[in-house]
Parts: sequence; C-alpha cells; structure tokens
Amino acid sequence: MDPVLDIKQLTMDFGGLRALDHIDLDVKAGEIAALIGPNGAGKTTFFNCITGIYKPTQGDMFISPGGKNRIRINGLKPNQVTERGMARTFQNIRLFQNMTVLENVMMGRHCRMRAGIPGAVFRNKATREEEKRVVQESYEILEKIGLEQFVNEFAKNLPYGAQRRLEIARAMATEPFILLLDEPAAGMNNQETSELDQLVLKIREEEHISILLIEHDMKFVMSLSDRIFVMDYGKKIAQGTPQEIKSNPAVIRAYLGEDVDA
Amino acid sequence: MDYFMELFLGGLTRGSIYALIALGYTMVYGIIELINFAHGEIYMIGAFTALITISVLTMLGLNKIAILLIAAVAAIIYSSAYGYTAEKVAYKPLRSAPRLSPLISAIGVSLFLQNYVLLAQTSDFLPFPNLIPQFKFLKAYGGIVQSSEIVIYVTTAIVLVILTFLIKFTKLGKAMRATAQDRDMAMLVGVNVDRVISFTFVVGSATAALGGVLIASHIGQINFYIGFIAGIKAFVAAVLGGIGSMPGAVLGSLVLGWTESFFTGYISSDYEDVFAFLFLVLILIFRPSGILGRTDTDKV
Amino acid sequence: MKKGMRMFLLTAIIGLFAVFTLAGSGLAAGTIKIGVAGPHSGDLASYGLPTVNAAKLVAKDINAKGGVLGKKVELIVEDDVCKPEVATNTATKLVGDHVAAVLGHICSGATKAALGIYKEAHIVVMSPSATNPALTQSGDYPNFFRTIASDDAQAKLEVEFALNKLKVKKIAVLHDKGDYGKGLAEYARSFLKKDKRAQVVLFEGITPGAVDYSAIVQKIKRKGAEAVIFGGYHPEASKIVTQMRKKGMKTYFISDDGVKDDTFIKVAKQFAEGVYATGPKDVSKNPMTVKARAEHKKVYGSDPGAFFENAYAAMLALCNAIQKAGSTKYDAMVKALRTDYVDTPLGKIRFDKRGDATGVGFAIYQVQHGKYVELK
Amino acid sequence: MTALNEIKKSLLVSIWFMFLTFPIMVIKVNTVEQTISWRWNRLAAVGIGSFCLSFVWRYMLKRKETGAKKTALGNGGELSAVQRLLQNPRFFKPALLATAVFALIYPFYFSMYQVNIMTTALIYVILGLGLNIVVGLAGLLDLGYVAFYAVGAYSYALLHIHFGLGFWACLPIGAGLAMMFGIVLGFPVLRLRGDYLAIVTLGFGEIIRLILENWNAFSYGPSGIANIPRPGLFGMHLTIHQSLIYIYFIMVAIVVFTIFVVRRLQDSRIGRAWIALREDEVACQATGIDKTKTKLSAFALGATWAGMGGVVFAAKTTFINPASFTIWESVMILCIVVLGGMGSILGVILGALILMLLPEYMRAFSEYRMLLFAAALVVMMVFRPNGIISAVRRNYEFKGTNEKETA
Repeated sequence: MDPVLDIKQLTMDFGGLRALDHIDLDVKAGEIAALIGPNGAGKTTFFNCITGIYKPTQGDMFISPGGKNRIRINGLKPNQVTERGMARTFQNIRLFQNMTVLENVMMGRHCRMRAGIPGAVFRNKATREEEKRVVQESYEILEKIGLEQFVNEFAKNLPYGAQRRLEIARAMATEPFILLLDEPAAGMNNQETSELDQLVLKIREEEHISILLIEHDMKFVMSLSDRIFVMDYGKKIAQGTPQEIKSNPAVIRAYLGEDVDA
Repeated sequence: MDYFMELFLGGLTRGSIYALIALGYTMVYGIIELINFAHGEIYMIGAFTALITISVLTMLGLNKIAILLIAAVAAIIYSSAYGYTAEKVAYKPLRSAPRLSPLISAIGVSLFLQNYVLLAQTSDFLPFPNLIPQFKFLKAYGGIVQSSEIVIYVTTAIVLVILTFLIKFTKLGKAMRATAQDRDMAMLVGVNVDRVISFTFVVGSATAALGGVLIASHIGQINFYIGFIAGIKAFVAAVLGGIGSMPGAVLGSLVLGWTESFFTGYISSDYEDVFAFLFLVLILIFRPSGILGRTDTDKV
Repeated sequence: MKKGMRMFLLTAIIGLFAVFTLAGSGLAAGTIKIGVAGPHSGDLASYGLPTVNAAKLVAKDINAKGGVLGKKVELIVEDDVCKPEVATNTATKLVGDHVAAVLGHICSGATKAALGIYKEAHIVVMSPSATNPALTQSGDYPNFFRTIASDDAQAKLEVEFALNKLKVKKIAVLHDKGDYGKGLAEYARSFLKKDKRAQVVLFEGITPGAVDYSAIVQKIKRKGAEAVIFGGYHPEASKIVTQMRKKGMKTYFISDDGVKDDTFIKVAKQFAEGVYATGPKDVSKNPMTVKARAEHKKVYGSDPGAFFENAYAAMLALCNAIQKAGSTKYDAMVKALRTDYVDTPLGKIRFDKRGDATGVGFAIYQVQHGKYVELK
Repeated sequence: MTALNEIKKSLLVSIWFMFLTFPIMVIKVNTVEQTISWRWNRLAAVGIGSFCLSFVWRYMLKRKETGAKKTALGNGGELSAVQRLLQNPRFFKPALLATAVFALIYPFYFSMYQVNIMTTALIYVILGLGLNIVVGLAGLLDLGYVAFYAVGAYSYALLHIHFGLGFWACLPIGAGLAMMFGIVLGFPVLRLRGDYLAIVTLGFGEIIRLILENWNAFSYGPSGIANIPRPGLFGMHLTIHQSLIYIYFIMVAIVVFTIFVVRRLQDSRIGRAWIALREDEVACQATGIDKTKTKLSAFALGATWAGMGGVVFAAKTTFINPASFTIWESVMILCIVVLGGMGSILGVILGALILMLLPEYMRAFSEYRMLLFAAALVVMMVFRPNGIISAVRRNYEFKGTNEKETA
C-alpha cells in the first residue's frame, strides 16, 4: 500500500533564497503526521507547494487516494489538487467572511457538484435535488464539527475558535482523503485546544481521513501525532515518533539555539 | 535618425507631462489604495488658480519670472488645499467602507470640481501665457526642444528626487511607508495615520499643481475639462510603471509617451491610443504588477 | 439613524416629485415656447452655451417690442450633453412641453437622434451648428433647418482654395476623429482625389485633448506636405499650429469654422498669423451683428462664443416665421421659413427646400495682425 | 458651551471654504481687455452656505457613527428598516403587486418624456444588474463594461444595415456576440487582480470605442449610424409615442427576466462561487473552485446583459455613434452598482433609477444640475457607504431543525 502523500526531494527557491531544500516526506493512510519547526522554517511554504499555490523548483509530489492510484500532482492548480482529495486550512484564517457559515461549508461541496449556468437558471429537477442534498450534507458536517448553532451566521461574526473549526468543516466538505491543517490550534485557549484534539482524532477515526498538520503547540503535537517531521531553515532535520523527536539533539538545537547542545 | 530623435524628444515631453500628474496619483494610491479620480481635477484647479494669479499680477505689472514663481506658489497652495479638503470631506468618512465606495465618491468629487469651474469661470478655452523665458543656448539647436520642455524635464526629475528623498529619509516618509504597508499596525505603533494621509494628499496635490502650471504654460490653453483626460492618461502611466512606486510612475509615463510618439511617427496616429492600451495590456500580462511594481505573491 | 435616513429619503423623493410636477405644470399660458437644446454641461458645453445666450438676447429684444403675435416668447432650455440618448430625452421633454419650435441641437449626432421625434410631433427644428450634410441632403428630415452651411461645402471651399490660390501639390489632411472633424476631412480627401492636382500625403486622425502633438507635426514635415487641411476644433488646431511654427515650419494651415473662433487667435497668439480658416461670410460689419455682440458684452460681460451669430439668426428666423405664419402651425411655419426673407446678423436669409439657409455661405479667412480677415 | 463650540467649528469651516473658493469664485479675469471683475457677493454666499451646511454635515456624520456602533453591537449585523420590510411577506407581496401595477399603467398616465426617460433608466437597470454580476458578486472591478454595451448596439445597427435583420433577431445575437467578446477579452486579463484588472478593462473599453471611431468601413466612423428601426409589432405602424411605450414594455419584460435570472444565479452553485471568489481568491481555489472558469463565467454573463441593453439602446435612440460609449458611461454604470449596494438586486435597481432619473428631474436647476448631481453622489456615498441597500444572504432550511432566524 502506497503512502497517501509522498513527497520526494521537494525544493523551492524564491529568487536566491532556498525556502525548501530537498524535502522528503510521506503520510500513510490513517496516520496523523505533524510538521514542526521554528518560525520561518518553511512549513507553510511546504503546504503551499504541495497544494499548487506555489510552483516548486524541483522535486516530485504524489498522492494516492486510499493507498491506490498514485498520481503525480506537480503542476496541478490548487483547485485540481483539492478535487483529487487533498484539502487544507490556512494559518491566517481565510473564510468567506460575508457568507453564512452554511454557505462556507457548501463552497467546499462545490467541486462535488455538477449544476452549471443553465441548471441555475432553469432549476431543473437534478439541480433542485442537488441543492437540497448539499444543504443537508453541509448541515450534517456542521453538526459533526459542532457548529450547528451558527448555521446562518455570517462567518466574520463567529468567535475565533469557531472560525478555525469552520475552516476545517469547509475542508472536510470537499471529501478529502488527506487533510492539511496549518496551525489549527493557534490562538486557542486550553479548552478549545483540547476540543480540537478530540475533533482531529474523530476525523481520523470516523471519516478515515489522514492528517498532516503544522503546529507550534508541542503538547498538542506530541499527544496527537503518530509521526513528526522537523524542519529548520528549509531543510528536514529529523523525523520519527514523538518519543524519538523529543530526544533528538538536532531538534533541541534547532528549537533552543546552538549553545545548548552540550 | 533626426526623425527618430525628434520623435524621441516628443515622447519625452509627453512622458514628462504624464509623469508630473502620475506622481501624485501613485502617491495617493500607495497610501490608501484609492484610484483618485479627482486627481486630474486638482491639476486643473492648479492651472486655473495660476492663470487667475498671473492675470491679476500682470495687470499690476510685475516682472515675468516673479509672476511665474508667485503663480506657481499660489497654485500649489490652492491645489493642496483642494486636495486636503476633498480628502476630509469625501474620502475620510469612508475609511472603513467597502473598497469601491471611496472610488465612487472620488468620481463625484471629480465631476463636482469640473462643473464648479465651468460655472464659476467659463466653459471656453482660456489662453495661458507662456511665462517660461526662452533660453538663449537653445537657439543653436534650431528649435528641436523648447525651453518650456526643458523646464518640464528638469522639474519632473527634481520632483522625483525630492519625493523619493522625502519618502526614503524623512520621519514623515517612514510614517507614510508604514501606513502604506499596514494601516492598523502603523496606528498601533503611534503613527498619526490621519495626518499622514492628509499630508500625502497635500504633497500629491502640490505636485499636480506644479504640473498644472508648467503644462498649461507649455500648451498655452486650459479649460475645465483638461484634468479628466490628463488624469486617465496619468493613471494608465502609473499602473504601467507599477502603481505605488515613484520611479515606476515616471518610467511608466515615459514609456507611455514614447509608445505614443513612435507609433504616431512610424505607423499612424489613428490608432495611437489603441496601441498604447494594447501595450499596457501586454505589459500587464507579462508583469502583472507593472514594470517596477512589487511582484510579491499573495501572502498565504 | 435609520429613522433619520428614512425621513431623509422620503423628503428627497417628495422633493423630487415636487420639482418635476412643478416643472411640468408651472407654465403660464399665452406664451410662445421655443425650446433651446444643446450641450450645456460636460466637455462640449462651450459649443452649446453661446446659443442659449443668443436665444435669451433675442427673446428679450422681441418681448420688449411686444413679443410675437402679441405673445411673449418663452425659452425652454434643455441640456443634451451632445449625446444621442440624452437628446431623445430632451426632445420628448420639449415635445411634451408643447414648444412651437426648437433652436438646436448643436451636435450633428444628437440632432439626428432627436429629429425623428420632432418630425412626428410636427415641430420645426433649426440648428445653428449641426453641419452634417446628411441632415439636409438625405431628405429624411423635412422639419430640419439650419443657419450654417454643411460640411461638404466647407471642405470644397478649403480644397479649392488650396489648389487654386495656394497652388500646393502635397497636402496633409488631419482630423480630430470626431463627428464633425472627420466628416469634413473625408470630404476634403475625396475632393482632392477627384481633382488630382495635388496629392494627399497624409490622412490621419489625431487624438483630441492630447498634451502634445509633436509626433504628428514631425510626420507632416517628413512627408513634405506644403499645406495642412485640418478638420476639427480650435483647441487642437492651436496646439498643432504652435508646434509647427515653433519647429520653424512654414506649412500652410487651412481649417474650418471650428477653428475660425477668436479663442484660436488668443491661444495661438503670434503663431496664429497666416492661418486660413473657412467660416460663415464675414458679418462683423453687419449692424445687427455689431449690436448683438455689444448686447452680449453688456449682459454677460464677455465676447460671445461659438455659433453665436448663427444662433442669433436662427432665433430671429424662427420668431419671424411664427409672426409671418400667423400661428405656430407647422405647415405655415415651414412655408414662411421657405418664402420670407428675414434680416439677421448673417444677412438677409431664407431657407431652401432642403432646409439650408440661402445666402449663408462660407468664405476663406486669414489671420492677419491678430484678426480674422475675409479674403475676397 | 457645546453650542458655542459648534458655532466656532462651523465658522472655521466657513472661513476655510471662503479661502478655498476665493480665486475661482470671486475673480474673473478678461485676459484680452485686461479687466478683472470681483464678485464679492459670491464669497458671502459661500461663507453663509458652508456655515450652515457644516452643521448639517456634522450632525449627519454623528448620526451615521452612532448608527454604525449600534449595528456593530447587534448580533450578526442588524438589517436595515428596508430590508426588514422586504423580508416581511405581509409587506413584500402587496408592495410587489403595487410596483407591478404601477409599471403597467405608468406609460398611460405619464407623458412621452417620462416614458422615454424611464425606458433609459430601465436600460441602465439591466446594465447595472449585469455589471453587478461582475463587480458586485465576483468582485472583479471592470471599468470597460461599456465596450459590451457598444458591441450590442453596433451588432443591431450593422446587422440591420447589412442583412436587414430585425430587432427580435438581433436581441439574442447582440447578447451572444457581447458574451463572446466577454470571453475573448476575459481570457488574457483575468489573471490580473484588483486595480490592474480595472485599468486593463478600461483599456479594452477605450480600444473598442477607438476602433469604432477609426474604422469607417466597418462602423461608419464617428458620424454614427442613423435610422435604426424601432422594434416592430407584427408589422403594425406605430407612432413614436406608441413605439416608445412598446419599447418601455419590452424593457420592463427584460428587466423582469433579468431579475429572475440574476436571482436564481445568485442562489446557485455558480453564484456562491462568484461571491466566494470576491471574498478570498486563494481560499476559493483551495476549496476546489476553478478560478478561471468562475471568473470567465461572471465576465461573460455580465457582458451578455450589456449586449442586450445595447440592442435596446440602439433601437430606442435610432441613432448611435461612438460618443455614446465613452469611459464615462462605464463609470456611471459602476456608480449605479456601488451606490445601489454591491450584490443587492433591489439596491442596484434603485441605484439605476436614482442615478438616471436624478439628472433628468434636476433639469429644473438647469446649469447647476450636474454640480448638484456630483454633490449628491458624494453625499450618498459618505452617508451610505455600503450602498442604498446592502446585500442579504439567503438562509437555508434543513431537515430536523426549525431554525429560521435571520442571519
């Protein structure tokens, strides 16, 4: 069985600056993997490359939905990547602020819908049924994520933690097999973080979605992840289980600075 | 080759004229991302104020250079005042409004100022005296360049240098850059954003006024509508160069001026503007942020 | 806030309706209404406003003498911004106001768009400035009259002057891409082509309102043109002439009545010397013109602008026709316009079958010592 | 004390404006005769006028601010009075009926002039609704919208001249051609963002106009095309008045059709994608929406309506020339959309009616009408920055819940 996400030798240059330097990374089916590293290590750049927002300078990127049908995703547009089953959230929340919560989730269903302009105008039976189904499905996703009390609220009026969760809900709505979460716990208080913890586990268990997340909250990462990848200055410096990472000298050095390695 | 040279100089003149207006355009845009439709009208107001001052002073019998200087100062004061007032009345209350709302109110200001001058003064073209003295040394070159053109080139260059200096090295310039980058952040670190924006309008309007005086005395006539066409061209030039960038505005203006001049000279002036716009489209397709614009990718 | 806004909106709406009902109904009976239509705002206002002034002066004059058919003349001045679509609004408005005749419109395009509406309402329209030949020559608009000659007559005169008097061999024909200028330039080109004595070395449109025309001036020089025929208005003409002269070019400059305007001389100053322009025959000695211009000066404090005499004449002709016809009936008015001569600043005129004023022709002028002088 | 303060403020404002308007309002120079007329009475007028207006201005601004605070506190953005009324079926239904009846009897109760200007306003209603798709929904700033309007108008005029096609044949053809133009022009430029897109569309608008002006053999140049027939009604002969009424009804029908289509589009998969695109382009793509396709569809649909409007315009004026399709026209249509309320159908309709009818009703002010119109534009924008009526999102219903509360 192939890893659901397989990245080989990914390199990204911005002008003269090498933001990613030959990164190898893979996520297995049903796994929760984490990508950590100090600020500016290139984690978000990594996400942007594999989701098609940036064009990497070199390297190969593969996805295998359900561990089969390996596809190379180099050169795909962001929406094509999403269509093929890899969804993501953003570090700085990017919701559709002036749309309702439900509509935000419905947007996620967009690529799984068919209706075109004629359908919209004539509202034939197929379109009506599709709409009805999507509304229902989106509502159910909101229930799962625990946002059902906000359905018709504008996204911008949601509390911060709820906004983060709404981003996850929207990503879930695209029916991904792998979900990329960019700092999902950033700015959350302890209670919200532990709720998020539960939610991520639930997504893996119930929806069978693999997860790759970027996070700074070490407690969160250590308790949740099966495997951890560590980056610093665009290079991968370590990978392994939480236990291995905790005791890895390179990681400690990266986080605490050169002079502490004794 | 002579023909080429003359077209080149013609383009340079056009370009410098666009640049004098485009500089203010791009400055205001850089700070509040507003396409200031009324900027051309500020230029027109400057020209009118100068004309009125000149006429009054001529009747008093002052010396030519003195008249020119006083008129330029009056134009700068009044244009700045109009720019300042327009900002206070029509744009400031719209700071937190949707992005397009200030654009519409700028259009309103533009239309208002046009009609205001039309009603208070006249709809006719008025002759504008040429107060720029003839430079003797130009005689030798047989009228390839006129002295007013030289003055325009030089002024454009000086204004560019002064503005660049102002923005790069003064405290106010730093505040302006900070405001342009992130208005909320600038406010947090203690920049008086309102004052910075007002100041930008004042400086932008002052350059427009200077342009108004020089261009009007080069062309020799003004009416209430000159601002609109000039404004559109300057806007195109500013975008071409990369809106928000000072050297970009000048470069864009020059490129636009030369494009028009050479196209007219070698092909046909029938499609002069068509070509200028096509050229703009082409440049923007290959450099979506203009020639000197920052090509930063969207922060994700 | 919301209540306030509602009140505000409500008052605004009520105010609007009040205004338009007042405008619609507040007209005293027993007057003869004449519509004055043209651009009174926007970039072309300077071509429309002098006509309004002329109409006002004539109306004042006539009313002081007891009016027409014993009734006062009342002007209904409507803006059309020179746009066809607004001109139809203006036209329907004037028709709705039951005007007896319309003085206008100014631009040929706007006139064409409006004429159909007047035609069906049987209203006489007289333009002081719409020179498009088709307006009278097509026969589509029997209700249309004008106190200005059409473009082709003007172009013909320019071409003949260039060929016969100046005897030039190479001519550059330029225009401002506008309705009027381009039409004229095209006539000039076709006359030149037919004649074959001279060659058109350049036929191009310049961009109106541009800040600088040195490129096109260079091109004229390079093509070796001995004369330039320019179709367009004075703001562009003065820029071109100035740049030509500053570059030391002695090329003849021949233009049209859009340039035969004193503003042209004021703006181009010494460079205007020697420029030829066609224009309505010199009427500045005509006592009526002298009086009209003096009157304008007295009332408005400035010299009249474009088409003032034409408008003055048209207004007089309209009032005269109503007087002679004894009513504001369309047929009678048309007949009166076609048969009765009337004294105007343009001379004694009446109108031919097509609607062109007879005796209103063009003459060639030259700027000499800062003044347009008619060449015989 | 506060009153004194207020007076002081207004006094300052009035002095400032007297200073500001001094040269242009007061001095009038005659350069030829070297005379100056001083018009001091105007200065007094400006002073008194600005003194009084500054009170009103500040008062209105204060009200606007307190109003804004209240809305910010309210949960989920309070609806304005108008919106609440509209959502109330007890008001909405009769209001709709009344509007329909009014629209039907309008041409028979009002003069030909009123019918004519109303038809013009209705043309701008569909132009506004069309541009609303592009600007209001998809968030693409298009300053060259008038190009498609011109395409529609010229396709009717030219098809009529060359092939003798009638109004009804040309209506879909004109719309189709405009749509094709939208797609062709849209392809290269849609990767540009924000104001760069604006300037390029402005360029395209000007290019189309300049081509129409220069290419005589194709478009008859600046002298335009005259004698375009008004739409026929089963070959009957109509007087102009009847004809205008007929066009009025055609326009009413097209407006109803447009509202119907735009409403349905807005609440559809594609409509939501447009709005999402406006909200956040990057997130939109990451959510699986094809950016290019979505933008292009908005651009093309917007153009379609402009084309339709153009055909009716040509038929109504019977004469077209390139001067009707200047950038000012694009700007006016943009004003309609923004002033009415971006994304709101009712807002755009009101915006079009106000902006098109206002200058007509302001004819009473004769030469001051454009000045007042411009001032009105600024004032409306300052006091209603979100437009007259801002857009409301639809609420959906779900199985198993009874939530119908408004967002």
